[in-house]
Formats: sequence, C-alpha cells, structure tokens
Amino acid sequence: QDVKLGVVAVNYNSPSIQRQADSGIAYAKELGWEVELFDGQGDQVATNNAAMAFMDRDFDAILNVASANTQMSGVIGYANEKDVPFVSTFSGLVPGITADIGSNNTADGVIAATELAGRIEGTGKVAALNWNVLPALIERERGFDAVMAGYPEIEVTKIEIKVPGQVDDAYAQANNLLLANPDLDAFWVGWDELVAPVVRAIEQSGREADVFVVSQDGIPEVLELVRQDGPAELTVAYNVDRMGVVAVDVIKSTLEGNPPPTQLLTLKPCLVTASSAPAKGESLDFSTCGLFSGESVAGN
Amino acid sequence: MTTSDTAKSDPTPARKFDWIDFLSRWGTLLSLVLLIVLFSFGRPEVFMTLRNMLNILNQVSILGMIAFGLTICLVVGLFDLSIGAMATFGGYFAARFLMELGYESWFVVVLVILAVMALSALIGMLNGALISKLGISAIVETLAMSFVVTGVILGVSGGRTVYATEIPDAFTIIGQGKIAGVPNPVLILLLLGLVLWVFLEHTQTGRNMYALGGNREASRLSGITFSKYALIAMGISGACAALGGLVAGANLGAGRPQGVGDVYLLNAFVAVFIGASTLKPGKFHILGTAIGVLLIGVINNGLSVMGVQTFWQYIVQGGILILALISASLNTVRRT
Amino acid sequence: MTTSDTAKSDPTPARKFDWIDFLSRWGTLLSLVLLIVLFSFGRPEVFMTLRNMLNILNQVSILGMIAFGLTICLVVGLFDLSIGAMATFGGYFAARFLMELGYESWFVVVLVILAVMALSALIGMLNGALISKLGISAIVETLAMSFVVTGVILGVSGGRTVYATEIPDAFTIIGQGKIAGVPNPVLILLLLGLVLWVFLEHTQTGRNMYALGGNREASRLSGITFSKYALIAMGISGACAALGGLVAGANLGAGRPQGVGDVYLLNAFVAVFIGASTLKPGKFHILGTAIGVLLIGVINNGLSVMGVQTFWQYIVQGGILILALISASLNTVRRT
Amino acid sequence: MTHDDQTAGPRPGEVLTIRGLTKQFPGTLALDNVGFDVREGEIHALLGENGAGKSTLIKCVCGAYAPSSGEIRIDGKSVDIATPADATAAGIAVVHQHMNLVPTLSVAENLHLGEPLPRRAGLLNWAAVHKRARAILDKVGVDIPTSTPVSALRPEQQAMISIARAVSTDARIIILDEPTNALLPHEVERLFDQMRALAAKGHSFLYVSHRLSEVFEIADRATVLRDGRNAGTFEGEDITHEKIVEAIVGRGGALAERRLRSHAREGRIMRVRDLSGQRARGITFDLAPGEIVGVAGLPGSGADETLNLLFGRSRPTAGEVEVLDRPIRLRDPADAIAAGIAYVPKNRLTEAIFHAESIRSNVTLPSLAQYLREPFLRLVHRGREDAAANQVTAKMRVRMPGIETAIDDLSGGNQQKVVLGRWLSTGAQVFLLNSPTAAVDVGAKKEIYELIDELARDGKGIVFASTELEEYALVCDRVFVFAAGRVVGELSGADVTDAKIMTLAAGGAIAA
Ligand SMILES: Nc1ncnc2c1ncn2[C@@H]1O[C@H](COP(=O)(O)OP(=O)(O)OP(=O)(O)O)[C@@H](O)[C@H]1O
Ligand SMILES: Nc1ncnc2c1ncn2[C@@H]1O[C@H](COP(=O)(O)OP(=O)(O)OP(=O)(O)O)[C@@H](O)[C@H]1O
Ligand SMILES: [Mg+2]
Ligand SMILES: [Mg+2]
Repeated sequence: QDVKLGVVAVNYNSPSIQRQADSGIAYAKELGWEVELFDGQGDQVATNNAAMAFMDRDFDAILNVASANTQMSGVIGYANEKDVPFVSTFSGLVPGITADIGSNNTADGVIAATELAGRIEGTGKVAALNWNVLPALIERERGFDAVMAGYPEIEVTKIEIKVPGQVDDAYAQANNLLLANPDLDAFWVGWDELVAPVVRAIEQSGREADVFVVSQDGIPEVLELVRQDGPAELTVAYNVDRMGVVAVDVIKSTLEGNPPPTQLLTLKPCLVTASSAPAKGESLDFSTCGLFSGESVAGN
Repeated sequence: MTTSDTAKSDPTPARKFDWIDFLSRWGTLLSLVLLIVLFSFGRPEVFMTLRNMLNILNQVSILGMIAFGLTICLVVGLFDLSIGAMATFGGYFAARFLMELGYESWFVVVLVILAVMALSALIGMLNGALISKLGISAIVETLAMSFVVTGVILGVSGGRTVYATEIPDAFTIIGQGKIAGVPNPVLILLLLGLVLWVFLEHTQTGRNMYALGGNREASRLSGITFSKYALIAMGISGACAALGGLVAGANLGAGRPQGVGDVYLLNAFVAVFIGASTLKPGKFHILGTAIGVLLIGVINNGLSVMGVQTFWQYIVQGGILILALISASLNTVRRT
Repeated sequence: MTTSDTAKSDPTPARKFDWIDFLSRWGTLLSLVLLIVLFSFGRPEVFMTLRNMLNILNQVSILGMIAFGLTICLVVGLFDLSIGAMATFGGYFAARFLMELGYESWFVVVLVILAVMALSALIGMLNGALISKLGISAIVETLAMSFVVTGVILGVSGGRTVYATEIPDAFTIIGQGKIAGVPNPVLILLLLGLVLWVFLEHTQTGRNMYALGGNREASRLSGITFSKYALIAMGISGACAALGGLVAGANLGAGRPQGVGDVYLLNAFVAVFIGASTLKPGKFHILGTAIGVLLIGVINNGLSVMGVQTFWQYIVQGGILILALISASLNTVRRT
Repeated sequence: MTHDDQTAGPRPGEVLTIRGLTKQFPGTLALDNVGFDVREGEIHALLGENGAGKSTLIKCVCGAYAPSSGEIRIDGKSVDIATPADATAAGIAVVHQHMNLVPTLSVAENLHLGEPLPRRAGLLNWAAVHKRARAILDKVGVDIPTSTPVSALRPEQQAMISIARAVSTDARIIILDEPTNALLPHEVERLFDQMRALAAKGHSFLYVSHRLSEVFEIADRATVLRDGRNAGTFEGEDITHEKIVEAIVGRGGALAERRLRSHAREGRIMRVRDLSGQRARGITFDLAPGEIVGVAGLPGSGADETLNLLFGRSRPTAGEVEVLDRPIRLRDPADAIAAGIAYVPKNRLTEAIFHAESIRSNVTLPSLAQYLREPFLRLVHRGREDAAANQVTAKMRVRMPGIETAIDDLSGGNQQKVVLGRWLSTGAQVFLLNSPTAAVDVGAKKEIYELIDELARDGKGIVFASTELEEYALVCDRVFVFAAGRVVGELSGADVTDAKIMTLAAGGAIAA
C-alpha cells in the first residue's frame, strides 16, 4: 500500500543513531514506503515541530530515532489525536506511544556491573563515569547502583562527565582518578564513547594489567578494543541495526491493525568479551552471542 | 567680492542605477526570495503550503526570540555569549519551580514565568553592570557568566530532567497550543518582535541605545549614560533568551538542565549579523534579524523537505552567510 | 593683573606602593599560585607530584596549542571562531588520510601532518583574505566558515569515526609517546609556544602584527599592509587549531568527525583573555595565554583531584575568569 | 620676505611634480585636475578650506588612496605609487592629519613603524632599536624614555613623536598635514628650526596648516586649493594675508572682527567656587548672563580640564557649582545637562558626531525627552521631533539637502553647526565650547563666531576655550589663563591679546 513514514532524529550525525535510522529507512523503502527524514541537528524543539509537520502533512506513521520520548509529550499527544502510530527506538517508555524498541537499560547496567564485581572478587575500588542527563544513562547507573549495593566491600567514586567535550573530559578525569587512586581496580562507564579515552588513560599510566573498563552500547570501536584484550574488558552490546528494522515492522503490523502487545519491546543485548568479540571487520552475530559470561566461557 | 555659484548645485546628478548599493541593501532579502522560489519549484506540493510556512515559523520561533534579544545588546555594541546558558536557565527553572509548587493553575504559571524572566533579566543586568562599571570585555564576561550559570543549573538539578508529568498543562500549552491555527510560539515571537521593534525604533530608550552603539563617547557627552543602557540591554537579552528557553521547555514538556540553549547560540549570532547586512547595512535592527532568522529557517526546512543531506545544510548556511556578508560589505569596500 | 607662581610642583610625588597596578598585573598569576597552594594542602600526596604536574600539562596541551594560535589573530585584532571546526578538521582528516593511504611509516605520517596543517593554514588564509579584502566582520566570517567546514567533515565522514586500529602507530605515538618522561603533546606545546613567542616578540612580522592590532589605520599609512598580516595570522590560527585537533586525535587514537573542537573553542577564548589580563594588561601575548591555559588546567585538575563535584568546576572557572577580568580592569577604571 | 633669497639663485629642480590629479569619491569630486610642483629644498605650504582636498591630495601622493587619474613625478620621472610602502621607497615621508601612531606600542617602535627594524642573528636587536630611537628624539629635542608606550604620552608629545619620525628619515620629500594643531608654541618653533635646517640640506617640505601666521613665517611658496581645484600658487611678495585668504575662500574680507561689545548683563547664571579635579585646582568665578568667559592655557594646563569638570566629564574632587542659584552635583555629563549646561567637545569626529545617522538624530538626541508622547514608554513623537530639527537647523543656518541627510555628508563647518545646534533645544543656559571652530575653514569660522555672539545676546553664559590664541580676542569678554592646573591670571577688555595670554600661560608676569 502507499504508506508515508516520517522519521525524526534529534542528531542524525551520531553514528549509532544513524545506523538505527538508516536500517529502518532501508527496510521501509524495501516495503515500498515513502520515507522522509528530518535531522534536528541537536535541536529537540525543531525535531518535535518536524514530527508535528509530518502529521499535518498526513503521514501515516512517525518513527522517532533516539530522542527522549519524555521530551515529545506534545508530539505523542498529537499522534494519538490523529491516530498515527508513534514508534521510537531507544527513546524510553512514556504513556501514549505505540511502542519503543530498545533495551532494558537497567538490566544492562546490572549485567555490566555484575561482571565487574565478579572480576574484582567483590572487593576493591571502582570509578563510575557517567552523564546523568540522558534517561537511558540514568537507568544504566541505576542498575550499576543496585549491584554495588550488594557489595559493601567495593568503594565507588562517581564522576559526572562534562558534555559536550565528553571524550576529552573522560580522558582527563580518568587520568586524575588513576593518579589520585593508586589502588583503583576498575572503571564502569555509562556509554561506549567513554571507553577509548579511559583505556588510553589506563595504558598511559602503565596499569593495563590491574585496571579495566566495562561499558554498555557495543559500538564497533569498543568491540575492537575488547577484542584486543586490553583494559577494555567488556561491553553490553545492543543490536542497533535490528532496532530500526523491528520498529518499521511494528509500524507495519500496527497499520495492518495488529498493534504490539506491549509498548516496550526490548531486544536481546549481547555480552561482548575478548573471547566473544567478533573478528576484525566483522559485525556481532546477535543470534548466537551470549548474555552472561558463563555462556561464553562454556561456549569456548 | 566674487562668487561663483557652480559649487552648491545639484548634489546628486542623474546617476545610473546603483547596483552595488542595491545589492548591499536588498541582497539578503533577494536571496531569501530566491531560495523560496527554488524550494517551491522543487517541492511545490510541500514547501509552498500555508502549513509549511507556519511550520517554518514555528521551527524558528525560539531562535527568533533569542536573536531578537541579542539584537538589542548588539545595538548598544555589546556581545552576549551567555544567551545559550540563559535559555537553558529559563527552560529548566520554569519547569523546576512549577514542579516544586505543584499547582495546576494559569495564575501560578504566569507568575512563575514572570519570576523566571525577571531573574534572568537580573542576571543579564549583572552582566551589564560588570561590563559597564568595570569596563571589561562583554564577550569574555558573558562567557564567564555562562559557565557560572551552567554550573548552577547542573548543581541545582543534579542533572535530572523535569518531565511533562511533573509540569502543569497550563505551562506546556504555551509551547504546544495554537490560536486560530497559529502555533503559540509563533504568536509569542511576533509579539516580541513587534514590541522590541517599537522599543528600538520609536522610543527614546531605543534611540539612545543606537546612539551609544554608534559613538559611545559622543553619547556620554549628550547625557546618555552607558551603564544604564548596558544594564537595560543585557537585561532584555537575558530575559529574551530565558523566554526562548522557556517556550522550548513548554514545547518539549520538559525542563532540561543541559543542551537547550547551546544549539541556538551560534545561530542567533548568524541571524543577527545576516540582519545587519540587510536593508540598513551596518546596523542591527529587528526587521533585519527577523529576515536572518527566516533565512535560516527556510534553508533548513527547504533542504530537509527536498531530502538533501544534513551536512549540506551546514555548508549552504555557511555559504549564504558569507555571501550576505560580502554583499553587505560591497558598499563600504568600493569607497577606498 | 595678578600672577601666582605656585604651579610648578613635582608632578609625581613619592607614591605609596601601587596596589591596584600590582593587582592588575600580577593578580592572575597570584591566583594561579594561590590555587596551587590550596590544592597542595588539600591533597599533598597527589596534587604536588611531578606526575600530576606533567598530567596537568598534558591535559591542557591541546587547549594550549589552539589558544596560542588564537592569540596571534587576536594580536592583529581579529576574532577566529572557526578554531573549533578547524581542530575537528585537523584531527579527522589526518586520521582519514592515513587510513586511506594505509602506510605504516614515519615518512607518510609526517607528510600527512604537514599536508593537513597546510590545508588548514590555507582555509585560515581564506578567512583572512575574505575579512581583509572585503572588510567583513571576522567574528561572523569565521563563524560562517566553521559551518562550512563542519558540513564538509560530516559529508566526507558520513559521521563515522576513524578508529585507532585504522591509524598507523607512527601517528598515535605523537599523542601517546614520551621523551625523557615528558609526554609528547607537552613537548609540542612548549615548542609551539616558544616559536610563537619569538615570532610575536622578536620578529618584524610579529611586531607589525602588534602595530596593526594597536592602530590599523596608522599602520596602513606606515606601509604595513593589513591584508597580508590578516592572511598570516588567520593562517597560523587555523594551522595551530588543526595541530591541536591532530594531537588530540593522536592522543586518543581516533579521527572523530564531531565534538572535538567545540569545547576547546570557548576555553581557548577564556585562556587568551585571561592571558590579556596578565603581566601586560590589555595586550594579548603568548606568556599570558600560557598562564591562562595553566589556570584552567589547574582548576579542573585540582577540583577533580579534591573530589569536588563537576558543576563546581564550571562555577569556579567562571568565577575566576570574572575575577581575573575585574583585576585587570582596575587599572583602567580608576583612570577616568 | 627674507627667505625669498634662498629660493632664488640657481633654479632648483622640481622634486615632486603633480599633474592633473583627480580623485572621485562616490558623490564627491575631492580633487579635480590639480597640478603643482615642489622644488628641492623648499618649504611649500598647501592651503585651503576644510574639505578643499588637501588631505586627499596627500593621501593620493603617499599611496593611501588610488587617484582616479593624474600623474605624480619624482625628479621628473613618472612614478606609480600604489601603496604607502611605495611612497616610502620613493623617498616620501608623511605626518598625516590623524592616526599616525600605535598607542599600544612603545615610542621606539612607533619611531620605526613600517620600517625594517635592526636585526641580529635573524631576530630583532632591541638595543639597536632603542639606540636609534634615542638618537631620533635627541635630534628634535624630545626628552621621553623610548620604552614608554605612546598611550601614556600627552597629545603634544605624541605629535612630536609623529613629526620626529618623518623628519628623521632621509626622505627627500616630507609631507606634514596640520602637524602643529597639538603643539606648544616653543615646540612649533623647534619644528620650524628643524624644517629650515633640513630644507637647507636639500629636503623638500609640503606643509598643510590652517594657521596662516605659521605659513607666513615658514613657507617659501604656497599653493591654495579650493573645492578640489587649483586656486593659485603664491611666491615671495605675493604671499600676503589678503591674497591668500581671497584664494582660500574665493572672496575677500571674510575675517571676523575683534569683539567690541559685550552682551553681559546684571546677575549671575553660574557660580563656581574652588572647583578641583585631577588636573585643575581651585577654579573660582561667576558667570553673568550674556557673558563670554575664556579659559586659556597651554595643553595640559587645566583650561580644557575646567570645561571637563564643569560638564562632569572629569570627576570633580572638590568645590561647588551652582547654575541659576541651584547647587548641582557633577558626577556625569547627564547631571550637567539636567542642570542646563551644554558642551561642545574639541574633536568633532570622535566625540560629537553620530556617524551614519541623520542630521535630525544628531540634532535631537540630547533633547529627545521633550518630544515624547508620554513619559512612561517614552515613545517619541516624530512630528514634534522633525519640527524641532527643522527649527534648529534653520536657526543655525546649516546648509543641507534636508534633515534626513546623513551627517557625514555635510562639510566640516556645517557639521559643527549641527553639533552646536543640538543644545539649543535642551534649554541650556550655560555653553561650554571647546575649540568650536577647530578644523573649520575661514568662512564657517565667521559664521560660528556670529552664532556664539547670538547665544550671548540671548542671555546664555558661555565658557570658551580654543587652541588658537587669536580667537580669545575675537570672542571673549574676559579670559582666565591657566598654568599647571591653576588660574595664573585674568585678562579682560583690551588686555585680551594673544601676546598677554601667552606670557601668562608660559609662566611670566605682566606688568599692570
Ligand atoms: N573617504 C572618503 N570618502 C568620501 N569622501 C571623502 C573621503 N575623504 C574625503 N572625502 C571628501 O573629499 C573632500 C576633501 O576632503 P579632505 O579631507 O581632503 O579635505 P582637507 O582639505 O584635508 O580638509 P581639512 O582642512 O578639514 O583637513 C571633502 O569633501 C571630503 O568630505
Ligand atoms: N563623506 C562624504 N560623502 C559624500 N559627500 C560628502 C562627504 N563629505 C562631504 N561631502 C560633500 O562634499 C561637499 C564639499 O564638502 P566641503 O567640506 O568641501 O564643504 P565646504 O564648502 O567646505 O563647506 P564649509 O564651508 O561649511 O566647510 C559638501 O557639499 C558635502 O555634502
Ligand atoms: Mg567650504
Ligand atoms: Mg585634511
């Protein structure tokens, strides 16, 4: 049929947002749909307005790629009014949306933190670097906190990273932490962009053997770092390419009269360690990878 | 006593049409029209609709409010780099106060908005006081202030966003509602533009501001105290930025502690300077700023409607700005 | 007819120590020393170690390179807002070229670095040409150029980062290696600072730049061509920004297409203006900039080592900047 | 004339020859087919009204402007001077009318501006730079440390630095555009001695000044421009006051006459007691309605400062000022204006004029409060504003196309009338005038004198200062003479002469 899909992304130039959008757009075009993309270039208000404009132009569905649904209440209300499916990827659950395709960030935070605690045997010193502004990052930290609450022997230092400038700030903060804490055991970082600078700082201080990093996201750069078996110990990887495809699928079935049974559709993440990391240049196979370290150990 | 009287005859002999002068005045407006025509041919069914026009206006409304405020302080000759932080400030604190108060009433919302704008005006006036009383560089002082404001917002918020469910609907309607089909932000923008236009062009305060911007020493000797007008101008700039951020917050239904204003900072400067190359080259004025804001809106909307990739939007916007500057400078250059 | 003759007394009586002048010259340096003492008492085992000192230097090295370049164009009286985009440009294209070439050799790395810096210098010179030949505002022209450059980087990269594994080690060593225990970025910073200091203070070109910055028309009439020096200054500024971005890229082993330079942009201005309030109030100079850069580095490192929350870092940095500006202005204010 | 003998004798060669020089600005033909020549070893005066084209001609000769057409020859050979550097290379040194120095740089660096500095091992040799600078300053007898920043110097010291730079070069042609405006009399004398000595060695001078007495003292020949065209070159016996003035203004007898009749009335419009500031102390006087009081003195003596203090431009440290028996506080010019004081600053272009604004705006700015529709929003009633602007410009006899014309398009004299006129509608009772005829030509000067006289006749009180001592006699009823920040004498009636003012100002006494 003749479906018009409006895709909005608050910052299309961010690589993982681009992958979510591109995979969804490619699939929609395969289905013969007409697709229009709007890039907010960081401007959430413009992004919202663009979504409204799509609906005003009688688009059949809205796909929101990774801009917090909590900041799109007006858009979601309007979509409900016009009976237009509103599906998002990685944008959080709020009332009124058709579905959000994402991951259980709290659970992912728990996985990474549990693996970390196990590796330092439940005792030691850990630094957590995060940016407590994005909802997904807050959820991950919530998972991390929940795990750490169970290990009174682990001392946690929390650092709020400056955004923008996160990469450089993470590098500086990691350096300072390593200097100020000779007994530091590990870093937990909120998202993968911070892994490379922290790894650099660890290598530079010559403590590759004692200090490691865990994270969540699974961007190619970090998969590669993990594979190299350096301080980047593991990351909880998301299937971003699949998110776009699933989102379009959900829109398709909703338009056909079969809305999804639940509003929060989580995809299986994947625990990537040195042993389970994909070979250079290859991408992660989400159908086979494990979710817990034991599986990958047993799998080898 | 001999007198030849050839000298003081017609000062402007019938000259040929002055292309350079024409271009320097009308070039920007012309390029705006040209772009509209271009996009209209490209996607006639989308671009040239009333809906899309309103959409463009809506897209630029927040940028417009911030840029209008910036125009005022540039008229006095002061740069304000704190507008980004002030926009975030306005959006966050309006939402935060409303959340803390927890009343769902028009009255409270209006009160909170006024309070936040007054607070922002005060911070702006503090900028103005520091700049004019101590004679320090406005660029750097406002930059420093923006660090302080950013820190305060982060400290107060703990990084946590205030969400729609915590904010009364009476507030969000400011950003999301419509009157007679026109989105509220557009109405606010038009109203603000009108008020500031009258203020700058037709009140004594505005005229004195232009005088200060033109020649500060001569103004002082005409009894116009710089510090007073610096205070007013920076206060207005701060309040307008906060208003912009506040409308953005109402539109999003969220009080975000970060990343609201930064997007608008540079574009506001671009818009105001494009404006100063329009109609009255070399002068900052509200109408010019409005044209600058529209130009940015049309470029972004048009290219996006045409399906052009984002990076082209950056390039085209930068390119057009350079062309606007060049056309505005033509008049000056040929004099030497 | 009356005449009195009391007039010709000593015009400069033996004055008391001039606190205000002292403060305006040495205030910034003093506050740097004070901060260091403070932090040393707070965490003596960490802060005042050679390793942490090198760490601070390493952390500010990139900011320092960019700020040094900016100093040059401010000396001539030109603002360069494109340094953020140029830093990103340098970091991305160095990594990208090396990835495309795929050779793992010193020679190729040096060649690519020179090529990228030459390219950036050319873009800077284009800025200089547009500004000086057409007489358009440097602030807006460089802002426009930064949009264009950002667009080009985004277009070429498609938003994709070039990773460490795709870059030869000979490149990353520039950012990651050490010589005699001193990190390479620090060495590069010191070298660049020395070269630019000699350039500004002890060469004819540098002095002519100061002359242009002091009075452009007088310099022109003395045969110092503005356009030539605008070209040189903006070229240096562009090249330094690219160098900074390039070292940042080498340090982190990544060619990032966005988010590299933006943070340095504002901080570089802060550093340079703090510098202009130091030792020689009102004058931009390399030594002052170095002090400004250090001050920023010490604040961030010290507060972070003391475990002070991040938002305080914003507030303290903004506050100190304002104080520095005030102290530098004291001398001027009392003159009126 | 005695120096005529020097130019006689073997006919000297023409060093600088100008032929058919034309410069067209948009809307203004600044130079129209100008031609004359400067001979070796002569001092050649270039004269003309404001806007006659003198500075434009100089800028064309030194490469700052590109002439529209015309030829410049040096030693008979046609040269192409496209940039100031070309002019320097051709042996031309210039002291421009404005903007000669870089205030942020040291005296030494300013003396070398645009020239290659001495080097050692590739880098600058600062010791040599300062040594050379010292030598240059010693030659013109200026005793200032060479490392002082120019911004710290007084105006007359700055002027001497500019001049020292030009005369220190081995340039064959030295062009001075109104160099004496800021100089003290003894410095003018020293400059002239220097010029004569250099001329004797074969250097040639092109010398611009509005002070005709200087011209009669120093010039061998004089070329007059009028409206951008040649209005004659005079030599020897022909250099007379009448002939030169006639050539300049294009009509005879334009000079103003000595002031004979005072308009001072009974009463007191302003009372000043013991007013003191940083650079002037203990000023005490009463000003009667219709009285014109002069304040005179060498630069920095406190005369200018008195006006600044009375207007709140400089902050008084002590003293009382009353206007119409009301005591006033002078923290800012706004206070003074509110009390009914008006002020015309010395430098029209930088301190008085709002560039690119209309004549209307320039006239009504300080009095806008009178044309408001209401006091709260302060909306301006445009009709009333226009009427006021028209009335003022008519009264001041401003020659203009209309009140919406940009002020920059007016000639200097007319701009000055606008500046004076803006105070007519503020209801000012006291007028502080600092060199109101500065850089204004002979014709406009006379009109401004008449306007000042009219103000006095209307009962306003006027305090007057000028850089040209002759003016005090033309304008003032009595004159206070300042030295080193204090009043050292008062002259009135027939005692007001330039000679007596000078004597007092220089610290001498006058026999009663
Ligand atoms: N840059 C310019 N653009 C347009 N017109 C100009 C420019 N410079 C000078 N003029 C005009 O050219 C004419 C000659 O000006 P010029 O400065 O040469 O006069 P002048 O003889 O030096 O006068 P003064 O005695 O006041 O110094 C005037 O009408 C002036 O307004
Ligand atoms: N910058 C300018 N641009 C355009 N026209 C100008 C400019 N400056 C002066 N003019 C015009 O050039 C003409 C000549 O100016 P000039 O200064 O020679 O007048 P003037 O006859 O000397 O007047 P006055 O006797 O009052 O000094 C004036 O009519 C003026 O309108
Ligand atoms: Mg005239
Ligand atoms: Mg002149």
